[in-house]
Amino acid sequence: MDFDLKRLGFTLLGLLIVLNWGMLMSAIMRKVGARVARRYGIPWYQPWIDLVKNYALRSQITHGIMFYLGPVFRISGGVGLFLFMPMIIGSELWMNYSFQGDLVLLMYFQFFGMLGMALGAGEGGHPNSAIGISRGLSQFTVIEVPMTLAIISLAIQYDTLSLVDIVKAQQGGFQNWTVWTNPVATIAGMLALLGALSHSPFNLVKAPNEIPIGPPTEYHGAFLGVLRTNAAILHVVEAALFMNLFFGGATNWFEFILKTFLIYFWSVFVGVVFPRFRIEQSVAWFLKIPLVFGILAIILYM
Amino acid sequence: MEYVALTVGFIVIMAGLWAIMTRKNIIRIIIGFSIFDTGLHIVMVALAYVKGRTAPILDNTVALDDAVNLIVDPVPQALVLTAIVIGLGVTALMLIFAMKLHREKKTLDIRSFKDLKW
Amino acid sequence: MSEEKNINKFENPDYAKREVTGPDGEVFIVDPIKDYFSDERPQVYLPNSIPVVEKFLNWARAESLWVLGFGTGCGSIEIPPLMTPRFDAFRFGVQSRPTPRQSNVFIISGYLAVKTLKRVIRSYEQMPNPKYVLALGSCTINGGMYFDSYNTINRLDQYMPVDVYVAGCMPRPEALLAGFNKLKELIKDGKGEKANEYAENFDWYKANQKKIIKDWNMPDYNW
Amino acid sequence: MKDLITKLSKAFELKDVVYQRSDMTFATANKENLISLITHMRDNEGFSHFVMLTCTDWIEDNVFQLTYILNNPTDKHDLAVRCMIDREEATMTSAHHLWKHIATYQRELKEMYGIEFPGSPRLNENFILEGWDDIPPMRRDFDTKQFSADTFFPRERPETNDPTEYMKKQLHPKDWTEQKAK
Amino acid sequence: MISPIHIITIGLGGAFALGFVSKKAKALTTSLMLVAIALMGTISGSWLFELLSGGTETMVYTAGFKPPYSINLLMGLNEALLTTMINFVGLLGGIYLFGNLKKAGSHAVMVFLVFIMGLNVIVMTRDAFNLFVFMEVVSIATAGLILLTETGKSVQAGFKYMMATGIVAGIFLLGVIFAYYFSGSLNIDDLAAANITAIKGGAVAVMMILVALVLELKPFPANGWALDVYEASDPGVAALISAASATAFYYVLFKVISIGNADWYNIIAIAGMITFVGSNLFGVKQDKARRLLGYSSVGQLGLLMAILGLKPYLGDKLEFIAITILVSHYLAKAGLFWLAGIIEQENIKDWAILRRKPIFLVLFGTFVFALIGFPPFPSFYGKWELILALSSAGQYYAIAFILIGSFLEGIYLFRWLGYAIKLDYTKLPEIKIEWNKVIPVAIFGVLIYVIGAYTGTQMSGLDSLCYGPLLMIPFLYAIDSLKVPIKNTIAILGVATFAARVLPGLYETDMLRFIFTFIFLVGGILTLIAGYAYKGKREGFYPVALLMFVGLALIIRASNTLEFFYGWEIMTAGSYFLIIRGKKSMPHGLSYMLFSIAGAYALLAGFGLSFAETPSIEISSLSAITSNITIIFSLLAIGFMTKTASLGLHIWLPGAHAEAESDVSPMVSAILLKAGVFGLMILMIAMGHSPEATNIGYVLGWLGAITALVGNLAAAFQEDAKRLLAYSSISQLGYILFALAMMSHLGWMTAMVYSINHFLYKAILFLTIGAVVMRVGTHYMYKMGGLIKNMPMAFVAVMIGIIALSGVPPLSGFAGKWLFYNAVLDVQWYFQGAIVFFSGIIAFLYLFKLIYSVFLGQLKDNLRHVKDISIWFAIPIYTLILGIMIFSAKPEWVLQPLGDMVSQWYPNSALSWDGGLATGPYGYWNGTGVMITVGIMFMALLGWLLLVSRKAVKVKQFNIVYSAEAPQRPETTHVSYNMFAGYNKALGWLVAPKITEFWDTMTDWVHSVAHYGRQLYSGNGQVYVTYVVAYILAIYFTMIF
Repeated sequence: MDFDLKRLGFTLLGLLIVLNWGMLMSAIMRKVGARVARRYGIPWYQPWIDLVKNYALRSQITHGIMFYLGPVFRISGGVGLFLFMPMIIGSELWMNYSFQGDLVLLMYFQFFGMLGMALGAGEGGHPNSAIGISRGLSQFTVIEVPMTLAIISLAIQYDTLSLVDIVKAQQGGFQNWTVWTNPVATIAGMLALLGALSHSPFNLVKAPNEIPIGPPTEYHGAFLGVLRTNAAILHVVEAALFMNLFFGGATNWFEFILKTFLIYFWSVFVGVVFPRFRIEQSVAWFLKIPLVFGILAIILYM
Repeated sequence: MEYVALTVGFIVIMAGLWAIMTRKNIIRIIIGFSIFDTGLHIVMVALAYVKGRTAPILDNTVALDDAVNLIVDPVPQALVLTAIVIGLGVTALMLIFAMKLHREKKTLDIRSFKDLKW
Repeated sequence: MSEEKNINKFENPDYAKREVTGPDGEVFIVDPIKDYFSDERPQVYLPNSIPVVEKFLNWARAESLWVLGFGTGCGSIEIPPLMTPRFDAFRFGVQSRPTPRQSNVFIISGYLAVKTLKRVIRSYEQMPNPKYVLALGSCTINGGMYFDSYNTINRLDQYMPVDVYVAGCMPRPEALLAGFNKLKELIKDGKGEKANEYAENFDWYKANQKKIIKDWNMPDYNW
Repeated sequence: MKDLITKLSKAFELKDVVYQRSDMTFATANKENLISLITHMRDNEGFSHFVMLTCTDWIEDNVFQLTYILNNPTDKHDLAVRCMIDREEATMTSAHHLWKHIATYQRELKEMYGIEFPGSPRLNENFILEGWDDIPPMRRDFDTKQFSADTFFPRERPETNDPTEYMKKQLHPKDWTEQKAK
Repeated sequence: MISPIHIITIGLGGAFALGFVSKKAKALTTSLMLVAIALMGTISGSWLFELLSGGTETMVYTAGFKPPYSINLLMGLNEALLTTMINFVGLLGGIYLFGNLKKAGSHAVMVFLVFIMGLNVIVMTRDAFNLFVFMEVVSIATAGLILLTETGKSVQAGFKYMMATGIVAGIFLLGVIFAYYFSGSLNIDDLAAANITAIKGGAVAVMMILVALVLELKPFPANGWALDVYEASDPGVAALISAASATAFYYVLFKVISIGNADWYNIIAIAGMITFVGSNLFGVKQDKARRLLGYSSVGQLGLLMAILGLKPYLGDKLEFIAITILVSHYLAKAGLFWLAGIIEQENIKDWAILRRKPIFLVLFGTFVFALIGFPPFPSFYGKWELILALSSAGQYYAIAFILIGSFLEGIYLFRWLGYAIKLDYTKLPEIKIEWNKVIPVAIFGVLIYVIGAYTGTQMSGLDSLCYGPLLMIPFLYAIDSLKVPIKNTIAILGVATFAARVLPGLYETDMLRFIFTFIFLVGGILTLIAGYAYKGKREGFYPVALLMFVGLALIIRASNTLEFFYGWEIMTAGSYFLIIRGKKSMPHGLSYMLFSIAGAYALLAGFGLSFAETPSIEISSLSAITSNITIIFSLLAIGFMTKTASLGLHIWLPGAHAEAESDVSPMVSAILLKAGVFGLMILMIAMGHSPEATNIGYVLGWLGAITALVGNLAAAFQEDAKRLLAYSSISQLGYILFALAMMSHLGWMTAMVYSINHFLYKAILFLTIGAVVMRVGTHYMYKMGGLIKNMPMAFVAVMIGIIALSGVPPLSGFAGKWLFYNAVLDVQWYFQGAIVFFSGIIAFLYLFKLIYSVFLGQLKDNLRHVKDISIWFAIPIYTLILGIMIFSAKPEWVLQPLGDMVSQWYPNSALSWDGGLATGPYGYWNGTGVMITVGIMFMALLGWLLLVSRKAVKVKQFNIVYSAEAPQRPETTHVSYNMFAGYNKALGWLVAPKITEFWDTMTDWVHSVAHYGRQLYSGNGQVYVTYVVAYILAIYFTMIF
């Protein structure tokens, strides 16, 4: 029990770090975007202000019980992903609860949040929410194909599905990172990441000018605050997943922050260059180039 | 010579069959059947014929104790009688059918009775 | 011909009471206005009782102004430049949101036809408390050049509380930025309580609104 | 074109023919002949395109002038047919069966001038105004300023200035006083 | 004993005597005739009794001399049986025709009596010429009887009949006379002994005799005249011709064939098979009821002929097979013709009239199933023995022909049955009930069951349990007029009693059977509970539902392939009736039945082949097979895969499941499909270890993967909620097939977990959606919406169901996914695995659509007042949810025993347990831990959100931001129709209904062939004669070469 409390404490601390890093990261990304456009951009603390503002709104409405449960599912998905993800390699306590499940659990836990969000947004009764979700789900199905193939390739390579073991196998110098030992799978995975983080050209879920921000159309105030909290956590955790899979994990928080930032930056970088796809284009794209890399990754290691 | 009757019988059978299969008038078809039957009867009798023997009628010309060797085989002849009777019955019945068919469509052309098909 | 029938101009047929047969044969009346819309009145939400907290929250509200992207009149053309490098309203925590649920600031950008007013009221009421109105241009102040038009309102503050007026026809983006800063000051001073004012004087505002919007066809308060 | 007008004048009793431009002709028909005239123009004279229908309120003569503008795309010629109808009993035969989009013009005229077009589709539905219950706003006997004053809580207007003068006074007070003195 | 000669004396004497009775006393005449037939029947019956109880057969010499000098009659067991049958059907047929005969007068009565007497003689006589005479007598009498109802058509048919039989008789006579010429005797036994085929001309004589007899049995294509007779004559007469004449003539061929040599068996077998296939093929296109029966009769005779021709391969089984099939045909066909006479409807679509008197429908169904050869009817056993014997003899072509012919027969018979069950009958007239017509049908209907049961007792290897539970069915029919609650209670008690008898102890002895019994029986009880929600009587539901459950239970309990097949067919029959009960189920019921029959025949062939390999029908002996494994394994797998609806064989499923009633859908989806899974497992346990099976397994794996993908993709594009779930079932069964095909420890664990899970969540989903459909009255999701407000119970159930189905942790579906990954990596099926995984994600599309379109979004006007789902549905649903929750919280409770069980066949390689922590070869997973972690986290976050948004105002459905407008109507604000349009654009081509098109094309071909083929029967009597002659010539030339 004593041990458990300690672990819980460290996990919550890690969550706090990840949350704040996530917010800072999104601010930096926006700042970068602004500087590219020769603007001054938002203050670096803007995400926190927005979060406080959202929680501080006085009046709120609810459409029903699922309207509550939706954001809770969503943030549970993000936090759960964090809980089952090893953060810092070499530290037993920063491994969170990754001893309870392997990579398969992580992959399926992503759906937990999605499903909840879909239900909550559905309860709102707004047509745009449903359209956004249908787009999101459609795109998600195909994102997962190259992702799965990459993970299978890694599982063959390292002969395990345990994320901890995969990371441990990459220790001892950057030449051991998967990105060098299995570049094809890395390409497939990193292309899938573009979709998973839904930046342009794959941002058709929220598609601000088409279906005003899609699923969260009806969300506001504290509900929106919860969703934004989740977004901050989720982006870091997703990046951390890819870091663990392909870039040798992190042995300290500095390495963690640097690597997650660069991985996240990759999707932002692509996003500022390309315009948005339509849904059928996006689906077809994922089933072309990333799929080929995914298949190649398996064939090479079969 | 002994095969003349047989040959004739088969020719008659064939003639009957030809009539049955090619004539379109129902009465002619029935006549074809009669001819066919007749041919059959001829064949039957012809088969029973043994050269040099006489009809299987036990009268003065045939000695009773040697009859087995003097007369031809009597069984087919008996059969022929039966067959003739049956043939008669069949022909009669067919004629009745022909009559009823004519009553129905005022024609005896076999091709016009095709209500039942497929 | 059904077209010949004299339709009541003020009633939306889709919101008229209708008789409906349920799947089990039960016949009942559906009154859309009552059944499909909440009929609760707006509430007054008191500020946080601890002054320091409220001050902090007001600061956060002031620094995070989310603008509803709803252009009501010609002034809406002045809003997009705000986000360009030249004016860069992001510096001040100003962002645009596509849905009233997530917005705090409503920019009434110019003249308001009666018809538009109806939509504006609906959107305004859908915004969460606290909410602020920034009225743009002389049309919202006294009708401007449309003062004698039969379908353009003269004074916005008769229909909804206005926090800041930005005068001009049209005011340039700089003026708008000044308006934002003025609004920030107001909020930080704890004077951004116009949403509560609206709730307190709800009947007066409603009477004014209903005076000119003849085909009301919506609940008294749009949540 | 003149030949055509001459020919039509007899049959349809056209008056006040004005050859406005080389490709545009105005003429006035009476209410009874108008529909048969434009039907004839459409079917026989090649005026296959209906440009617009509009109305003018001649309150002094107590009439509404309806103007039907037709276009002949082959000859590139417009014909505008005027028709005077009584203001008090503002009713006109509907022409929506000739061109579908006439119904929309007629809805507009009904809303803005109160002219009836019996049989025109969706005539009584809202067109632009929502919930208008006063006299139609485009009629000249409708006092829009008074209406605005009664309805829209007008703000008391401060005294107005000529902008040129005012700016001169503000920017160059000396010059302005000199000028004023003159 | 009374000498059999008296049958003739009574017949002839009676006919003469009737002439003396006053012509006016028509009723008396007819009654006397019936008395005479009854007397004849008594004599033959007493002989049958005598011979069965050990008496000796007797030979009657008519003139006192021995042959060849006189005619002799034999009364042996066969003769006694057949004459009894003939006299019996004669008596009942006479009763049936009482009215017609009375009207027609004493001549007709005499003809009738002579007809029956003639048939008796034909059976008994051992003299070839006597045979000829009585064949002519019967022929003339038949022609006379055809005239009993004198219509234009019957006269034409009669004349064609006369023409054809005239030629045939002539040929026969010619043959007889030549045979006599060569052998010197007319006695059949003497002829056989004389071996005249050895003589050059003798062979022709034999040819003529046999070909004439074959022609009397109406071989295809020289049988147009027979079809006309069946169609045009009075149904009572047609019944006699089909039942009595055919029986007699078949026996004639049976006894005369001994004069031919061995070649003749082949010729007759081939002629029979061609007839069987050909006439059943042409029957497919037929829509006139009696002509259709004619096709069927001719087909059945062909089958019998083929059986006779296959005598050299059948050995001592011949008589059993021939008699069972003959008896089935005799009873069923007479019954069907009589029914046709009672209801007087020519078009088979008008047979819906049967529903005016449901007992007729029951009889009709009985006869149809008996004809096809379903248990417990005699023909089932006949076909079983036939296939077994044939495959032992290596006659694979014969098996193929017979099964194809049977299948073709199934097409039209079940289409017909479907019409009768489903089409509208309200516009049809009332049925005129004449008791003298009903009683014979009823007697035959009962007899067919009695004889079937009796035949069953004669079979070795059939446990008495196999027909014991079937007694429940008639009992339930008897109480069919009671209200639902009573019958439902009885049905549940019945299943529960059976479960209580079977389940205890099974867990320890046989885990696999325990699991499936549990799914079948406990699932059955749960779905039956939902039946309480129905009001009224629900006629006909309970017997068929129980029939299916009995069948399922029998499959589980089967220790040999006969029992298994028996249960399989019972289950098929029951489920067919269950499925066809749905409102628009007629075509789906038919396609289900046809795929089932085809699958069953594949099984039959497979079992037959396996029997040939190891002369044993024990299921355990399947593993002893060493050769032909590929073909046997494939046949059996295909048979089972029709039930699991694998891709290509799936097209029956969506319609059948979607249109079925609310509580039937879960029965057929969650429960019935598992029968196929069970079959596959049995098969793989027995035969899966051979290398050939492993190769097939590889193919099956790909098939399963593609099935999963296509099923899920198709489900995403459905608008009908139940159809969506049906496609989902297809894909889930695809997973199971995939997992089974891996044939490894982890693969089978996965399959078992999927089976259990699929049972749980698909039952939940189908029950809930079914209950919702009952409330809202539509299947279409876009007509629902926002029901969460009215139906919170249903919503929670569906939500848990979809979370479990999608495999999202922490619910039990994840157990399957986790095992699946490890299994895939273990057997290195990476690409197949990726496809399955992809399809698993596609599941989210349709699951979201399901829950969103039905429960979220906008509530419609007309659904504002609907109530929550019936409590009777909620009870089983929540029981199942409890099951899911337990499984999720403590997966090791289920998985560990499963692992032990699977280790019997596939040793555990790497999966180990440490409390709740499972460690596989690749990964690890702690179900309980995850559940607790997620639970605590979820509750904490929910608490936080509730705290910060405690003041939220509850608003109504139109209080949404709508671009500053307000929604106008719920219908226009609800996004549901064609929800995944973009996805459809991108990937819709994958689910273009190619397979449905393929089967449609096949169907079209069959119909086109039937359409053009049957134009052979031009209707011209002369053409028919030409066919007869051509047939003779063809056989003749075959003989020469």
